[in-house]
Amino acid sequence: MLAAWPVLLEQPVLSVAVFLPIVGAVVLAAIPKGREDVLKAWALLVSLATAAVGVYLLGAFDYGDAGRLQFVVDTKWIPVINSRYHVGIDGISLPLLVLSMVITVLCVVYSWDHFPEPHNPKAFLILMLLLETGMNGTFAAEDLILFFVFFELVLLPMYFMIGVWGGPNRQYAAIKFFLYTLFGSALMILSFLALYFKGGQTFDIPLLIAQGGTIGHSTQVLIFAGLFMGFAIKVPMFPFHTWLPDAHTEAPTVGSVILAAVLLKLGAYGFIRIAIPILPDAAMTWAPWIGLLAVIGIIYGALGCLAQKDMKRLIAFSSVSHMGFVMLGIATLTTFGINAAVFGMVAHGLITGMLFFIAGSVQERFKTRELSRLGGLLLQAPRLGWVLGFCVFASLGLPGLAGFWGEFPAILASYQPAQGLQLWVFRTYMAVASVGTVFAAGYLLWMLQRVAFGTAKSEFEQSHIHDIHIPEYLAWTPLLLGIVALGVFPNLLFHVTDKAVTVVTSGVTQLASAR
Amino acid sequence: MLRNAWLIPLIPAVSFVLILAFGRRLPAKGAEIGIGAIGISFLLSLVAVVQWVGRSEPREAVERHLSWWKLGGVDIGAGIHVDGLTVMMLAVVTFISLLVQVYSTGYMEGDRRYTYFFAALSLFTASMLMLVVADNTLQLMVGWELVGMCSFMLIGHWWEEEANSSAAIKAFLTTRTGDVGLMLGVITLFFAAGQNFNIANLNRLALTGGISHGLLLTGGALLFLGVMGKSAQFPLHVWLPDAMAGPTPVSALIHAATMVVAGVYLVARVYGVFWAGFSIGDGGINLIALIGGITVIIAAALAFVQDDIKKVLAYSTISQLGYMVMALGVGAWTAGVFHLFTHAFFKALLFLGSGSLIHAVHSNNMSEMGGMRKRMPTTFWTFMVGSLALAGIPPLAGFWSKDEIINGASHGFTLFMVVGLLGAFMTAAYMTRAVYLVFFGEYRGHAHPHESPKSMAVPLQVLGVLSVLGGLVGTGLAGSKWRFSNWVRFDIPGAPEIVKEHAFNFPVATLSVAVGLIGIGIAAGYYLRNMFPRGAAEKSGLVRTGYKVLVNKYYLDNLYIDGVVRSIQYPIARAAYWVNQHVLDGAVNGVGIGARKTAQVVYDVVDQKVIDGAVNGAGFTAEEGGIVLRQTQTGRVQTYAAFLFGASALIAVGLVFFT
Amino acid sequence: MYLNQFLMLAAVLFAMGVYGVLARKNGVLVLMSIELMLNAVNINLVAFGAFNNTVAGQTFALFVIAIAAAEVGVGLAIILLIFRNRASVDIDEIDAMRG
Amino acid sequence: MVAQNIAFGLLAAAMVAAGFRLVTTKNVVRAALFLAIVLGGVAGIFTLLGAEFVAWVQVLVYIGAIVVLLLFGVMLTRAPIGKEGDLDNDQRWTAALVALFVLGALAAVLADAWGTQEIKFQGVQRTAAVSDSIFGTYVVPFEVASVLLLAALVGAVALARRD
Amino acid sequence: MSILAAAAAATKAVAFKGPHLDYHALAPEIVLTTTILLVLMADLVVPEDKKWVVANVASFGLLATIVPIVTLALSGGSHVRSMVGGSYVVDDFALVLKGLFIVVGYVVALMASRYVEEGDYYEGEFYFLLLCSILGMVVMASSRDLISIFVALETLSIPGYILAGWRKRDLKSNEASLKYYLLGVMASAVMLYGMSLIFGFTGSTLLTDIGAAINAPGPAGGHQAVVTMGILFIIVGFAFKVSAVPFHSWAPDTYEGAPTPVTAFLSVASKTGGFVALFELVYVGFFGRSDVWGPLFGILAVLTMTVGNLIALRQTNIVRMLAYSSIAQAGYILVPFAVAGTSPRAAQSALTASIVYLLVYAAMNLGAFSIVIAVARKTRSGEIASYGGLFEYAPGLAVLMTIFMFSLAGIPPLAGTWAKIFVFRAVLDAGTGWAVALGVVAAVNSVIALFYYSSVARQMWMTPVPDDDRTPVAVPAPLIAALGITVSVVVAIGIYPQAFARLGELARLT
Repeated sequence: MLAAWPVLLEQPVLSVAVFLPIVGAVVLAAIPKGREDVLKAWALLVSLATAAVGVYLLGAFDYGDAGRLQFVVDTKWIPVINSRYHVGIDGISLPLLVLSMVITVLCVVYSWDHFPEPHNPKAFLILMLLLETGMNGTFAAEDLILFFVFFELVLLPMYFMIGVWGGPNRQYAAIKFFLYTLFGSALMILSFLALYFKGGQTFDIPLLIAQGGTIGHSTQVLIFAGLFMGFAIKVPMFPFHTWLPDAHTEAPTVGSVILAAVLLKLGAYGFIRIAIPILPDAAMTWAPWIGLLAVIGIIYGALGCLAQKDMKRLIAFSSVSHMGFVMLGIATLTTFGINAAVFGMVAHGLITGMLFFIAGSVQERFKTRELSRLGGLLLQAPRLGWVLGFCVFASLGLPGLAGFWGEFPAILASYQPAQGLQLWVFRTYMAVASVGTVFAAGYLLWMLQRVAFGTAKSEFEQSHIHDIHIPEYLAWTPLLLGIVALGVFPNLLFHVTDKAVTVVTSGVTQLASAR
Repeated sequence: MLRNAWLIPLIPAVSFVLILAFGRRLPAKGAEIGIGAIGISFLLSLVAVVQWVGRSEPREAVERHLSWWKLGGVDIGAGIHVDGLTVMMLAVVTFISLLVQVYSTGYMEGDRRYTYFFAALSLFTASMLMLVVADNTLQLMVGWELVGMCSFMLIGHWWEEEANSSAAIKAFLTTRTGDVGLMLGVITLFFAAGQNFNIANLNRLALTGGISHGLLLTGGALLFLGVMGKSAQFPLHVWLPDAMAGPTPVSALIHAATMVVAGVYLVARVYGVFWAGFSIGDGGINLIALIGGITVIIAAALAFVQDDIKKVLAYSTISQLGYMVMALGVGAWTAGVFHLFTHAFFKALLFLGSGSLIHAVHSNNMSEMGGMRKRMPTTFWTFMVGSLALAGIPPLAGFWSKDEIINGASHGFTLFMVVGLLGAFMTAAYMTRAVYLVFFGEYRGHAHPHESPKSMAVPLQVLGVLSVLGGLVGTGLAGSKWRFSNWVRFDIPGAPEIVKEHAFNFPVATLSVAVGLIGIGIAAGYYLRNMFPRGAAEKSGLVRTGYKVLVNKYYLDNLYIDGVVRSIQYPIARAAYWVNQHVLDGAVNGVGIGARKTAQVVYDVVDQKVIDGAVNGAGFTAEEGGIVLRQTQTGRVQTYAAFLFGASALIAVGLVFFT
Repeated sequence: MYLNQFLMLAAVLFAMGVYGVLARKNGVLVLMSIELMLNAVNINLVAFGAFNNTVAGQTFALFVIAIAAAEVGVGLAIILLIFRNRASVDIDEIDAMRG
Repeated sequence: MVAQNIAFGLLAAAMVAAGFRLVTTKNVVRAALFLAIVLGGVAGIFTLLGAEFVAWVQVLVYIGAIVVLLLFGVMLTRAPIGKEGDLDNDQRWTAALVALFVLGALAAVLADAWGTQEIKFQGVQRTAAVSDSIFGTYVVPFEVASVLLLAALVGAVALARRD
Repeated sequence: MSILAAAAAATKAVAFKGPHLDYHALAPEIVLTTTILLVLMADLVVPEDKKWVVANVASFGLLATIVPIVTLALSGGSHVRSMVGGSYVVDDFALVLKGLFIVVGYVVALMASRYVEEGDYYEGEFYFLLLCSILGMVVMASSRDLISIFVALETLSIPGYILAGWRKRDLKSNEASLKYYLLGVMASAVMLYGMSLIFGFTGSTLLTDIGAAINAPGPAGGHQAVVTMGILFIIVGFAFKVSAVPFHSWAPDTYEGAPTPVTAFLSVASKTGGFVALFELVYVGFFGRSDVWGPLFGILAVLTMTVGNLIALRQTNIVRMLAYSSIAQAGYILVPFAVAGTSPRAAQSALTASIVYLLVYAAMNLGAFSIVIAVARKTRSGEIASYGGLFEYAPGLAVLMTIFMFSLAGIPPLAGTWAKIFVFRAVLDAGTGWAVALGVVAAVNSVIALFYYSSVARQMWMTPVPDDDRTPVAVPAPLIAALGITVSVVVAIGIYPQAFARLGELARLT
C-alpha cells in the first residue's frame, strides 16, 4: 500500500476522479444534519470538482491513440492473490466515466430543493457520492477484483436510495434489485477466479486479454456463462429484467435517473470490457444467444410498455427495449455493433435519464403517474410538455437526435455480424429489431398523447401546475444539449470509441481470420 | 449557388431556431422570420435553377461532401448532390412553402400556437430541403424521418381534441412501418454498394451490374415499402385522409405538394436500383407500376363519396401520387417527375382554396357549402383553374404531365395506359362533383361567408397562374434549353442511358383529354342538368336532338345514374370505401389494438406470473425450507444428543463401509 | 489376552452410556451415564497402551480421569442451579428455547 | 494367563450387568451404587492390564470422589431414596436403537481391525515411567489442567452458591 | 509452572531429565496465567463496589499478553519453536491465532465490562473464567498432540459452560448452560473415543507421528477402517465445537440464553478454538486421509451453510438470527477443508482462506454483538422488530450495524467480501468438479443469506420507530471502544485486504 504512493502521485488524476466523491462523502458525514444549505453546497462542490477532473480528462486524453489505456496507475494492492490497483481509461470508458460524473452533478442540482420523503438530505447526498465513486471506479478499473469491488459498491447506496426514499412498495423493490444483482455477481466472481487460474494467475484485464485466448474452448464457454449471468442481470437482459421495473418505479427520481443513466451501463460495459475481449472464442459461441435474448428484449420490452398504466414504469420497460439494441450491437461482435452499443449506452443515459427526470417532475406536480389521470400537460406546463415531447422523439430514435445512432448502427451491424456467426440468424434479428423501432414509436407517442396532449382531467383542471423550475432548467439543459449535439455530430463520440472498440474486437477478428 | 446548395436547407433551419427563441416577442409573432427565411431560400433556389439550366450540356451533377462520422475504417459522409431533379425540387418546395406561409398569416391568425406553427413549418421545410439535397441514402433517411416528425407535429397541431392527436400518431406509425422497409433497404444497399451510402455510386453500380440482381430486388422492394408509407400508396395510404385533421395550409404544403412526394422523389433519385431491380426495361407488370395503378383507381373511386372537401382532395392526392409512382414504374421517369412538379401547383392551389372556403364557412363539409361562386369569386376562379388542371384539360398544367404519363405507359404497358385513362376519367368526374357541391346551387350553411383576406387570396392567384402555365415547361414552348425533360433528367455518368423520351403523341393526348371531358360532361350533366339553356330547341336539329335528349332527362338521369354514376358511386366506391374503412384502416387500428392486447397478456402472464413468479418462488421455497428445518430444533437437549450420536454413527458407517 | 476383549467391553460400556444419556431424564443419571462413556474410553486407552507398550495410554487415561472429575463437578453445579430455579432435574422439561 | 482371563470374565460380566442396571434402574441411589461397581470393575481391568497406578487413581478419584459427589448431588436434588416413578423420557426406544447402532458399528470395526491379536504382556508399568511422561512430554497440558481444575472449582462454586 | 516441573524433576529418579522449555515461546501463556492469578487475588481483596478494578486488571493483562506475542513474531528467522518432543510448537500459525484470541478476548472484555457490572453478576469470577478459557485457546494454538489438544479443548470449554449460565436467575440462561454442557461433554466423549482409536492404531499421541503412521503404507483394510472411524469421531467432537450441522443444535439455544457478551465470546473465540484444533489435526495429523475427511467436510460444509441460512431466514430474535448466521458462516469456513486434500498448493490456499475468514469473521461478528448489546440497553429486547427506525434516533449505531450486517453478507467493499473471495479462490484453486460445485453452493448461499442480513438493515432504515420512542441510546465508553476496533478492522480490511491475507499466508502448518 505504502509502496503505492509514489505511483499514485505520478498519475493521480484517475484516482482523484474515483475517490474524490467518497472523501467528500466522509466530510459530508461530519457536517451537522441541521445545516442543510452547507450540506447541499458541499455535495455540489464535490460533484462539480469531480466533474472538473472529468473535463480535464477530456482535455488531456490522447484521442489519436484512444485504443491505448491512458492515465494508467498500476501498483500492488493484494499481492497474495496477485490483484493490483490498476486503473486506466480508453476510448470506451472515457465517455461513460464522464457521463456518470455529469449525471451525478445534475442529480445533485435537481434534488436541490425537492428531496424525496423522508427528507434527510445528508444521508441522501452521502449515498449519491458513494454511488459516484462506485460508478467511476467501475469504468476506470483494469483489474478484475478492483472492478468487482466497484461494481458491487454501487449496490448498497442504490439499495438504500430505493428502500428509504422510494415509493410505497419500496422495500420489496429494493431487496429484489439487491438480490438479483448479487446473485449475478456471486457467479461472476466465481468466473473471475476461474479466469485467474486458467488465465495465468492474474486478475489484470489487459494481461488476461493477451492470454485469454489460450483457455480451452469449453472452459471459456463455462466461464463466459458466469460472466454472462453477472452482466446480463445488470443490463438487464430478458428474462433477468424483472427487477428493473420495480426498482425504477419505486426509486426516487434521482435514483431512477442514476439507475437508468449509469448503473444499467455497468453490465453492458462489463461485456465490452471483460467478457468479449478476454474470451473471444466463447463470445462467438454465445453471441447468437445474446442476440436472441436481445431482440426478445426489444420486442418484449416494447410490449411491456404498451401494457403499462404508470408513466414511470413505462419508461422503465422502455429501458429493457433500448438496452436490447445495445446488446444486439454487442452480440454482432463487430466494430460497428459495439460502437453502436457504446453510443447507445450514452444516448440511453441522456435520454432515459431525462425521461425519468420528467416523470419525477410530473409526479411531483400531479402527485400521480397514472397515465389515465394525466393529460393536457402542454396546456398547464407547456415547457415541461415540449421537453417531454422532445425526449419522446429522441427516445424513439428520431434521426438527428442521439437515440438514432444507438439503434441504427446496431441494426446495420446485425446485417453483417462478425465472420463465423450465422448470417441468416442475425439478419432475422435485424428484421425483428427494426420492427421494434415501430413499437417504440407506438408506446412513446401513446404516452406523449396521454400525458401531454388533450386537456387536463377534471381533478387537475383547477390546480395550478408550476412550469419548469430553475433547478430543473439547470439540471436538464446539459442533457438536452447533449442529445442534440450527439445526434447531429455522432462523430463526437464515435471518434473516441472507434479505436478502442477495434482493440476489443481484435480477438474476434483474429479468430475469424484463423478460421 | 449550385455548390452552396446546402445553404438552402440551412436558412429555414436557422429560422426555426430563431422563431423558437424570439418569435413570441416579435410584432408578427415570428411569421416574418419564417417568411423572410424561406423567401431567401426560394430566391437562392431560383438562382440554382437558372445556373443549372445555364450549364453547358451534358450537365455534371454537383457533388460535395464532408466526412460525417467514421467507424471501423468506413467513412460516412454528409453532403449535397445537385442536379436537375434537385434544383427542381428545391424550387418547388421553397416556393410552395413560401406561399403557404404567407397564406397562413391569414389563415392561422389568432391561433393559440401561431408562432410555434411557423417554427414547425420552417423546420419542416428545412428537413424537406435537406432530404432533397442529400447525396447519400442515410442523410436522405434522416430528412425523411424529420419530415415525418414535422408532419406529426402539424397534423396534431390542435391536439386538444384527441381525434387530432390520434390522427397524428396514426400517420406517424403508418409511415414508420414503411420506414422499417426503408431502413432495411438502405442497410442492404449500403452493404451491397460495398459499405457506402452514396446515391450516385449506388445508381452507377446498379446500372452497370455492380450489384447482384437479387440484392437489388430485395433492396428495391424494401425501399419501396418506405415509399408506400410516405407517398400513401395502397395499402398504406390510409393515414393521409386522417392527416387532414391538421390545419389546411399544412395539408397543402405537406400532404399535397411536398412531403408525400418524398416517396416519389426517392424512387426517382435511386431510380437505378428500381430500374435494374424490377427490370422495368423489360415492360410487362412490375410491383411499382402495379401498386401505383391500383392506388390511382382505388383512391379516385373513394373521392366520389366524400363529404369533407379536404378528404376529396386527399384521395385525389393519393390517386395522383399513384400516377407518379405508376409513371416511374413504367419507365416514364421524366413524366413522373414532371407530374410531381405540376401537381404541386394545382393541388396546393386546391387545398389552399378549400382552406379559404373552410375559413369562410367554418366547416369542412360540402353539405354545408354551396353557392360560393358569388360569395367568394377569387376562390371560385382559382379553384376552377385548379380543378381543370387536375382534370387534365389542356392547356392547363395537369394535362401535359398526365398526358406524358399515359403516353409513356402506352409504350409497352398498355394495361397501365388503360388505368391511366380510367383514372383521368374518374378524376375529372369527382372534381366536377366537388366543384358543383361547393360553388353551385344554394348556400346550405349557417355562417356568413365572405372572400378571404389578401394574404390568402394572393397565394391563390399566384398558384392559379402557375397552374395554368406551369405545364408549358414540359412543351417545346419553353424552348429546347428550358424544356423540362432537358434540364431534369436521370443520367448517371458512366452508366447506360435508361430513360427514353417519347415524342408528344397526338392520339393518346386526344384520348386522355376526351376521357377527361367525358368525365366532366357526365358529372356536370348529372349535377348541373338544370343549367341547360331553355328554348334553344328551335335553333337547329343538332340542338333539338340534344334537347330531345335533355327532355328525356330521366331517361338520361337513369342512364347516368344507373348506368354510370351509381355503378361507380354506390357498389364499387362504397365497397371500396367499406374495405378501406373496415379492412385496411381496421387492420391498421387493429394492429394497434392487437398489440396493446397482446402486450397486456404478455405483461400480466409472462412477466408478472412466470418470470417474476419464478424468482419469488425460489424465495418462497427457501422460506418453506426454513420452516421445515426449524422443526428439527425441538429444544430438547436429548433429541440433540440423539442427533449427535446417531449422525456420528451413520456417517461412520457410511464412510467405513461405503467408501 | 486378546486386545479385542477389552475393546469390546469398552464398546459395550460406551453404548450403555449412550443409551443412558439419551433415555434418562434425571440429570444426575445422565451425568452417571456420561461417566460410563468416559470410562469406556479409559479402558480403550489403557488397553491400547499395553498393546502398543507405551505409557502414553495411561497418561492419557489419567488426564481423562482428572478432567472428568472437573466436568462432573461443573455438571452437578449446573444441575443444582437448575434444581434451585425450577425444583426439578428432569432435563426433558427444559425446552423453553427451540426453533 | 488363564487366571487373568477368568478374572476378566468375572469383571466384565459384573460390569456389564451393573452398567445395564445403571441405565435401567428405577432408583437413583441404586444407580449410583451400580456406577460404583462399574468403576471398580474398570479399576480391576486396569490392574489386569498392569496399569496399577491408574487403577489406584481410578479407585480414589472415581469411587472415592466422583461417586460420592454424585450421591451428594442426588441428595441435594432431593431425589427420593426409594423407588421412583419413571426416570426415563419418551425417547427410550430411539435411544436403544441409537445405542445398539453405535455398538454395532464399533464392534464391527474393532473386530475387523484387531481380530485376534494378543496383548503381549510386558509386566507392570513402573509408576515412575508414567510420571516421567507426565512431567516430560505432557508437562504443558499438565500445568494447564491445573488451571482448568481451578477454573472448574471456582466456576462450580460461583454457580452452585446460593445468593 | 516451571518451578513445579523442576520440583517434580528433583524428587524423581536421576533417570528423569526435565524437558527443555523455551520460556520466550511460553511467555504469552505465562503472562496470561499470571493475569489469571492476579484477577483471582484482586477479586478476593477488592470490595464489591470497586470490582471494575478487576475488569481493568484482566484487560491490561490481555494487552500485556500481546507483547510477548509481538516479540516472538519479530524474533527473526522462520520462528518455529518446537518443545517437548514437538508436542508444543510456537510458529507463525500459533502466533497469528494467539494474537487473534487475545484481541478477541480483549474486545469481549470491553463488551462485557458495563454489562456484567450493571447486571450485578459475579464480576471477578467472570473475568477469571474468561481468561481461563482464553488460556485454553492460546494453548490450543500451539498444541500438536492429542492430549494437549484434549486438555486445551476442555480448558476453553468448561469455563464456557459455566459462563453460559452466568445469569443465574434466568431460566433461559440455565437452560443454555445445561444444553451446552451436556452436549459438550458428550461430544468430548465421542472425540475421546476417536482419539483412543487413533492412539491405538498409531501408538502415539503426537500428531506428527500419527501423520507418519497414517501415511505409511501400513496394513490395509481393517486398520484403515479404524483410522477412518477415529478421524471421524475426533472431527465430530470439533464439528460440535464449531457448531457444524448436524452437530449445531446446541448453538442457537445456548447463544440465545447466554449473556450476550458470552454469546459473542462463544460464537467467535471458542468456535475459532475448535477450528484451530481442526487445522492442526487435519493438516498435520490426518492429512494423508483426505479420502475420509475431504468428503466429510464437504457434506458438513454444504449442510452447515444451507441449513444455517435457511433457518436464519425465519428468525425474529436478533441473537438467534446471529446464532444461525454464525452457523452458516462456519459453513463457509469449512468449505476450504473439503478441497484441501487435492494438492499441497490447494491445501495451502485452503488454510489461508480459512484463517483469513476466521480473522474477518471475528471482527464483524463481535461488532454485530456489540451493537446488539448497545441497542438492548435501550430497547431491553432482542426482537429484530425492536430495531425499527434505529437510523432515525441512533444513526451511528444503525450505520455500524449496517456495515457489520453487509460485511457478514459479503458485500464489497467490506472485509466479509474478501473472506468469501478467499474461500472461492481456494475452491477454484482445487479446480475439481466437486470443488466448483461446492463453490456454486456457497455462492448461492451467500445470496440467500442476504435476505436476513438485509432484513435487519431494512428494519433500521426503512421502518418507523416502534411506539415512537426516539430517546437516544447511551453507549458506554468501553462499548464504543469495542465498536471502534471492530468497525475499523472491517472497513480497513475491506479497503486493504492484503493485511489479513498476508497473515493468512504466513500461518503455515508444518
